[in-house]
Amino acid sequence: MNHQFEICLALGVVVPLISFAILVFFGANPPFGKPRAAYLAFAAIATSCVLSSYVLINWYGLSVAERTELTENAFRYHWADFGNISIDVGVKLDSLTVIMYFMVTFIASCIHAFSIGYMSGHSDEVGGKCKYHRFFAYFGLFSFSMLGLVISSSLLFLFIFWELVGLCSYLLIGFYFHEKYASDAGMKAFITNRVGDFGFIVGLALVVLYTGTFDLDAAAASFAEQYHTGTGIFAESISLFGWHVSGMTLATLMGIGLFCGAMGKSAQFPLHVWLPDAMAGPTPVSALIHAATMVAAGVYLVARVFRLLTPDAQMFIAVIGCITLTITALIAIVQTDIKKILAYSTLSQLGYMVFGMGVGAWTAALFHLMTHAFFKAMLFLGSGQVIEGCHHEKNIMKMGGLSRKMPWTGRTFLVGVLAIAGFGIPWLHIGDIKFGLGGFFSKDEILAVAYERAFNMGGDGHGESHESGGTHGENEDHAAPVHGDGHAMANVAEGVQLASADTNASALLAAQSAMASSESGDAHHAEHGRADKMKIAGTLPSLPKWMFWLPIFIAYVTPFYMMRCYWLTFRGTPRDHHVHDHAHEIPWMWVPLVILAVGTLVCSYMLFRPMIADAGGVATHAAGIVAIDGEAHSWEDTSGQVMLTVTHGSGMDNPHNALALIVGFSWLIGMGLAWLIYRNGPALAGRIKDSVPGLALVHHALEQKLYFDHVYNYALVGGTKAFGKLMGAADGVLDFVVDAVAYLFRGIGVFAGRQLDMGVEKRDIGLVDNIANFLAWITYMTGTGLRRPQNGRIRTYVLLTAGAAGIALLFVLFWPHSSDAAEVLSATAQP
Amino acid sequence: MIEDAAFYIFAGVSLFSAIAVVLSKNIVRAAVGLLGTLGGVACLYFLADANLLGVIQLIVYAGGTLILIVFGIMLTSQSPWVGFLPTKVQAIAASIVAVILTIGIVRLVTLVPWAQRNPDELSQSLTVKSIGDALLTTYLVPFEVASVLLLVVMIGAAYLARTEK
Amino acid sequence: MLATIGLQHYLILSALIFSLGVLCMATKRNAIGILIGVELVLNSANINLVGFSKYQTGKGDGQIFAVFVILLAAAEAALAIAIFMNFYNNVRTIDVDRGDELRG
Amino acid sequence: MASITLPWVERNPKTLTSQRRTALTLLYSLAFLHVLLVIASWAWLTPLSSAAKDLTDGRIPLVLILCVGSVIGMLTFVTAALVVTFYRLVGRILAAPWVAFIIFIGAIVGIILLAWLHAEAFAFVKNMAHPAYTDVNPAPKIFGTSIEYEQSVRSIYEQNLEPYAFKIPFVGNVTVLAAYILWPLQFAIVRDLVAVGGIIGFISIVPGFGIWWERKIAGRMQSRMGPMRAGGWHGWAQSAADGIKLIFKEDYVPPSGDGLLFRLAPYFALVPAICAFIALPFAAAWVFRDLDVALIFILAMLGIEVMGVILAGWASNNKWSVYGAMREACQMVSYEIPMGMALLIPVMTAGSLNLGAIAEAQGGGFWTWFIFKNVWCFAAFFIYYCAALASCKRAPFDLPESESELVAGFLTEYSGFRWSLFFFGEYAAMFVISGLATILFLGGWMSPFPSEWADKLIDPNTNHFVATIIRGVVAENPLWFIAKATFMFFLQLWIRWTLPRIRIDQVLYACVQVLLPMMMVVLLGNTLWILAVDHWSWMQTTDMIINWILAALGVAVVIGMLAIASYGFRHNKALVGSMAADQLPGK
Repeated sequence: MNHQFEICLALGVVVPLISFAILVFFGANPPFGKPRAAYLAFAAIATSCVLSSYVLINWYGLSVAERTELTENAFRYHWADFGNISIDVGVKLDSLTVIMYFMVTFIASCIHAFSIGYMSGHSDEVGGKCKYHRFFAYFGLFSFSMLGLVISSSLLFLFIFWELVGLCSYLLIGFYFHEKYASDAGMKAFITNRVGDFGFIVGLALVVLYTGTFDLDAAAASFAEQYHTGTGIFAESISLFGWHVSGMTLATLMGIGLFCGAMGKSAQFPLHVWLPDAMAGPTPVSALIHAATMVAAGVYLVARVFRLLTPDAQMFIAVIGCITLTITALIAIVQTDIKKILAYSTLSQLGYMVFGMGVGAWTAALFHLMTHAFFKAMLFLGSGQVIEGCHHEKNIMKMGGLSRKMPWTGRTFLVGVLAIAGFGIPWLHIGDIKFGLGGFFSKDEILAVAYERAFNMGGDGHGESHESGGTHGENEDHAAPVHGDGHAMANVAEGVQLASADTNASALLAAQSAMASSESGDAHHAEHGRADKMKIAGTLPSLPKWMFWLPIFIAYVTPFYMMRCYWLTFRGTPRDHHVHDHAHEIPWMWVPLVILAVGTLVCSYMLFRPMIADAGGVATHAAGIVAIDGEAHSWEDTSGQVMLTVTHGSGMDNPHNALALIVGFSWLIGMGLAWLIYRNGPALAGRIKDSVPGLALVHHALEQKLYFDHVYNYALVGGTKAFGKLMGAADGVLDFVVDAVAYLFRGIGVFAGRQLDMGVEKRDIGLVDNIANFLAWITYMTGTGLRRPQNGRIRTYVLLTAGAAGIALLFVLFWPHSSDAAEVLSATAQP
Repeated sequence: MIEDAAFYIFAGVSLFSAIAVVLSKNIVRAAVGLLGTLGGVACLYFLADANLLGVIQLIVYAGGTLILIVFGIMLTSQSPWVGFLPTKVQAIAASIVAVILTIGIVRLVTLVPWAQRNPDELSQSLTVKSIGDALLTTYLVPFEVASVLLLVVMIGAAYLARTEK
Repeated sequence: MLATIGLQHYLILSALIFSLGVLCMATKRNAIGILIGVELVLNSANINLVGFSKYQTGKGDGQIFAVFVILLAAAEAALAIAIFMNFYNNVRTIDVDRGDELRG
Repeated sequence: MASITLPWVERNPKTLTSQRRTALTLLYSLAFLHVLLVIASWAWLTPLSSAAKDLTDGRIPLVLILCVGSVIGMLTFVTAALVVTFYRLVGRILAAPWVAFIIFIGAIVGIILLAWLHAEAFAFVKNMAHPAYTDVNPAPKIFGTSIEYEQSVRSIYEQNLEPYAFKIPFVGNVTVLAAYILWPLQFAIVRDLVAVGGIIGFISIVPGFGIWWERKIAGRMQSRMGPMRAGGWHGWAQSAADGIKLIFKEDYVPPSGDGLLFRLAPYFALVPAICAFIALPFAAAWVFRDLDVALIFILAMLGIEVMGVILAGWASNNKWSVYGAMREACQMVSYEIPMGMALLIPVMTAGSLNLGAIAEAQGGGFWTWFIFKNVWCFAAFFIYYCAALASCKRAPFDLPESESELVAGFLTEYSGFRWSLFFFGEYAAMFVISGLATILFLGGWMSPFPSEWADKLIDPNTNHFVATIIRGVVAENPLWFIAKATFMFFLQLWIRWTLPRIRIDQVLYACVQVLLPMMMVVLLGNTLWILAVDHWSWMQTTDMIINWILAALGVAVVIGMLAIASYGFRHNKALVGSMAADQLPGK
């Protein structure tokens, strides 16, 4: 087997590691030193990028069948056995890997190039630590771990790289570790991620426990088998202290556990608090790690383990995504720090992706991941340019009118804003080329799926396809030509193992053939009617309505706050002349921006679209154009019915016309509103806030980030402290009672003794006094005796423990029935 | 026969040293007693065909840990021969507990008819190779975990023992 | 009674050393003395492991576990000594009875 | 040179003469008694000894004691009587100026004889050992291997071994006598005791010789003569004289110290060093116990040795002693790590933990020695040697006893016999680390020539003795091991008098920040190198080329050293600061 792709990908992973190793040990001194260290790092990642381009081009030069074959025979090396579990080192080679890999290397290359300029202003020496080379060394390590994460075929290695990525994030957030806020932010990110990783480990442990393998494909196959036989993890119900969670199996918990990891890394709702603080790192770090690649790793993870998610787990994911995208977008409206705005918008977009994963829009979510990576990296680099140009001024209230000073930055930023706002015109197209930018397609596709799930579930077409399952053999013959497609998909996201395990396979295949025959679809224009055939509706729980309307609402909010950010920064009149006068565009730093802008445009125009669709396995290349949103997810409910999620035709029918009507012009409305309000600076907004009753309150709440940090601080930190205090107090009370009893009786005794002594002849003292004293002594000794065992001395505790154990042992052994104990023991004593 | 005698000799050395550990008032002497116990037990390991374990006991325990302990004693002692003695009550209580424990465990051990291997097989000793193989196959996870633990301990100990700034 | 050496001999020796270790832990006021007692106890456990390994399983597992015990004991001693250093730096003595600030 | 004077002879000739006369009478009468015993027993036992075919025959010990024992006793007494009679002559002989020449010639002859004896005995033991050599669990052992001793001796007895079958007139069959003499060795405990005796004897020789040698080297390096008086030739008896002096010195125990530990400490320093010899092979099967963990065992023993030093320092209750002890503790604990890691390199290269296997993997000529194997092994050798120097507290790492700062470190309060025990331990440990270096890196007991040459040189018709000697010289011999180890020992002395002592912080820096990282790189490098050589054929070529380059380097260094030495030897009068002897009056 020719493993040229695997070798290229693995080489691309190793090269940044080598650059890291060189830089971290020798980077500070000649021959590397200040500029050359960066060149080395850039050369390394550029090498990876070239390799990945080679793989990308050649991969898509192959036919689907060839790709399938390559995926199945991808490189695996048997590394070790842990008991019964064998660990393979291998490369997961499929379309998703190839595209994701290319995306990471491409964006990382641009950001490396940008960083050369960005970091050149940084002094070499801060506190005796040379920082310049350290930055690029960490970048190398990050690239290594991120790429390793992407190509890992085994969950174990995925987890290892996952943690390495987290480590890099920590190191880079805390890059200015001499500043307290930066090191605090790094710590916060790290700890928050640990919370998520705890869930990840639980999920991982469940996977290994019940499937006995770390390998993604093998685990999915085993999982499908367990599902069909209703054994293993599906036979385990969740119970907590005897309380059973009805209707949920352990499989759901496993899915949620795995998703917890993604929650940490992709900063989803309860754990989202670290990402805005992570902006303490240098801006290229924010661009690379906290916008484009690392935070997307969570979504990538969900995509990878999609086959292990039950409908309940998916619903959980969708809810979390929905909450995240809503609250963070709202918070973004009121932020004044340019990087914070972008951070919250990132959170919101990540929420969209996770939401998409949750509702089953597998392809759309990944498509959104790709487009978002490009424009968000570009936006961050633009903000970095602004910050650097304005001498580390981050407050957009002090900016304005910068587009004259830094024209390229302004232009590319605008492209980014348009892309994230979902700029595009529904229904307008020239031939197959539609008019719109990245977010327009990707976000709307997620919404389209949500729409299907919210309104159109119910299964017309379900019966038909299920019946077709009856004529199994016939259908299989018929479906044979497209089987390859299905297979490619199976290896990436969904289980053919699962589908082909029973007659439902034919249903799936029917769906695929239907899709395969569908040509030229697009998000908002297509022939009607086809979609009906594609709808292999199932009985997935339909989505609550609010989970459709909230993202729609946020689709209006997003353009608003992005426009606000753009206008206050680049347009209008300068509000702080000091900042404005000194602002300048650093030469050549805009080149990566332009490259990324071009990338945004290109990927908006569907370059990645077919590729991801292919990763989903439901695209065809016969016509050269692909437009079907084929979520590659099939699931089956407990009754064994097909629960293939909606595989709708992306707005080819009426509902999607409606959707286009609902959100198609959200960018225009949102941005227009923002323009109206912020046209002349923030003053009008302030007035509106003051004049509308209640708005100030909301504003304040949003400014305080909806009090998440406060709540965490109060509940977790304070709670722990309070618990400690409570324990201390309880201890004090006990001690007090014991002491008080002792002293009370002693006092009584002494007092009594004295009273009796008074005026009594000496000979009485012996008797009376002694009695009294004896009483007092007894009580005193009782008190101190009670006190003594808890004297905090380790030796006493040792003594008590050992003594108790010994006495227990004697009791067991010398009791009349000790022979029974001996029998039991001798039974266990056999080898 | 000689092996039996050797067992009693080594066991006696270990026990005698252990008693010396308990009875000595001077902590350095206790450490020397521990050295005796470790050496005696290592010899027992050799006797029980556990050569590698015996050597590890000597190199890690006697050669490393014990020296660390003596080092710790030297760094933390204020005047040379001050021993902190327990009160008589404590000593008596501890002795009683120890006697109880001893009686209990010895009784337990003698009560159980321990299954033993065929005496012919007893002389088959394990080579270092087989233990090494087992460590890298069956016990790979504990092995790796142990290495991680050692790393953590190394960092932790260095952090704890560093001089305060 | 004690004709040929068997498993019981190892176990009894182990029991004796264990008790002595506990006694050492309970009577030494010097923190390092307590550590020495712990080492004795761990050694007694190792004797058991080796005894069982030789007389029952015949495989290397007992020895391997004993290796891990030794390793952990070394790690524990290193940490303990580091803690005692800190203790000494704070309290200026190594007498554990003096470290009773948290006493109830 | 002044002749040796024995003061107690000169002081009071009269009494001494009478004493001598008494002694002579006693000795001669004893010798005469033994002569009678010999004659009587020989007459009685000759028929009996030829009858005793069975080695378990109870009469054999009788023969041994009566016949062999009385001959030995007679010779001893006669020799003693002759010495007493001609004591002046003996003294003169010892002190004569030409004694150096005789000793020199004698040493050469002696070494050759010794080589022959060793080779003979070595071959003998190894042949016997052969069938059991690979046995997993051998029975009672001599020199570490299972030997069917009775059978071997019986085979000698039954004259199955042709070369041993020759007779001496009036004495009888030599092999029978040999069998009688070797009779006690059939008992395992006797063999062990003999081996232990041999080890202890060797350990007593090492410091005796080493201290004298060290002082001579020190003298030469400082352009003086070193000890010249005790004994005759170049003060050869200096160590013995020192030993006698030390035994008679006051045994001082500091009253404020911990007396018990003070008395105990020297043994903690000495006994582990002796124990290390248990597992140190002098040649294949020439080891007391052939442990599979010998390497780690020796390392462990070297580690425990520190305990003695620490206790000595602590028990002395002396500031300088405690400083010395603490230095030793941290130095030893640190240097054990790079040392142990360096020892892994040859283990990895040979693929075996067995010292014998490691040494025999280097039998193809000096270029197959592991020091020349590849760059990593080359580096590992030097790292090992540095770390070993430090763990042996030899200069330049002799911080624990640095006399210029700490009086004498942990030795400050010691005197007399206890003091000398520390030196016994130290010199024994020095030999152990030299031996370990020899086995692991310098081919052990293999000669610098490929061992196949021996087979080519010996054709089947070669005389047995000649063949044995050839094999001993060309292939393998314990003497090769001793020679190499002695050279490494010499290097330590050389380094001590060449390099200045470094500071304690430099010592620790050198370990933790230099040797340890270097060693880690070497370890990784060697691993990858071995892997690469296994997998790629072009790496094998590279490996070979590097091997040859390193071997050539080694040869060049040795030749260079010899050239410099010979230059110095020839021109020593022209060199700056020539020998003090040349400046003596009368020259």
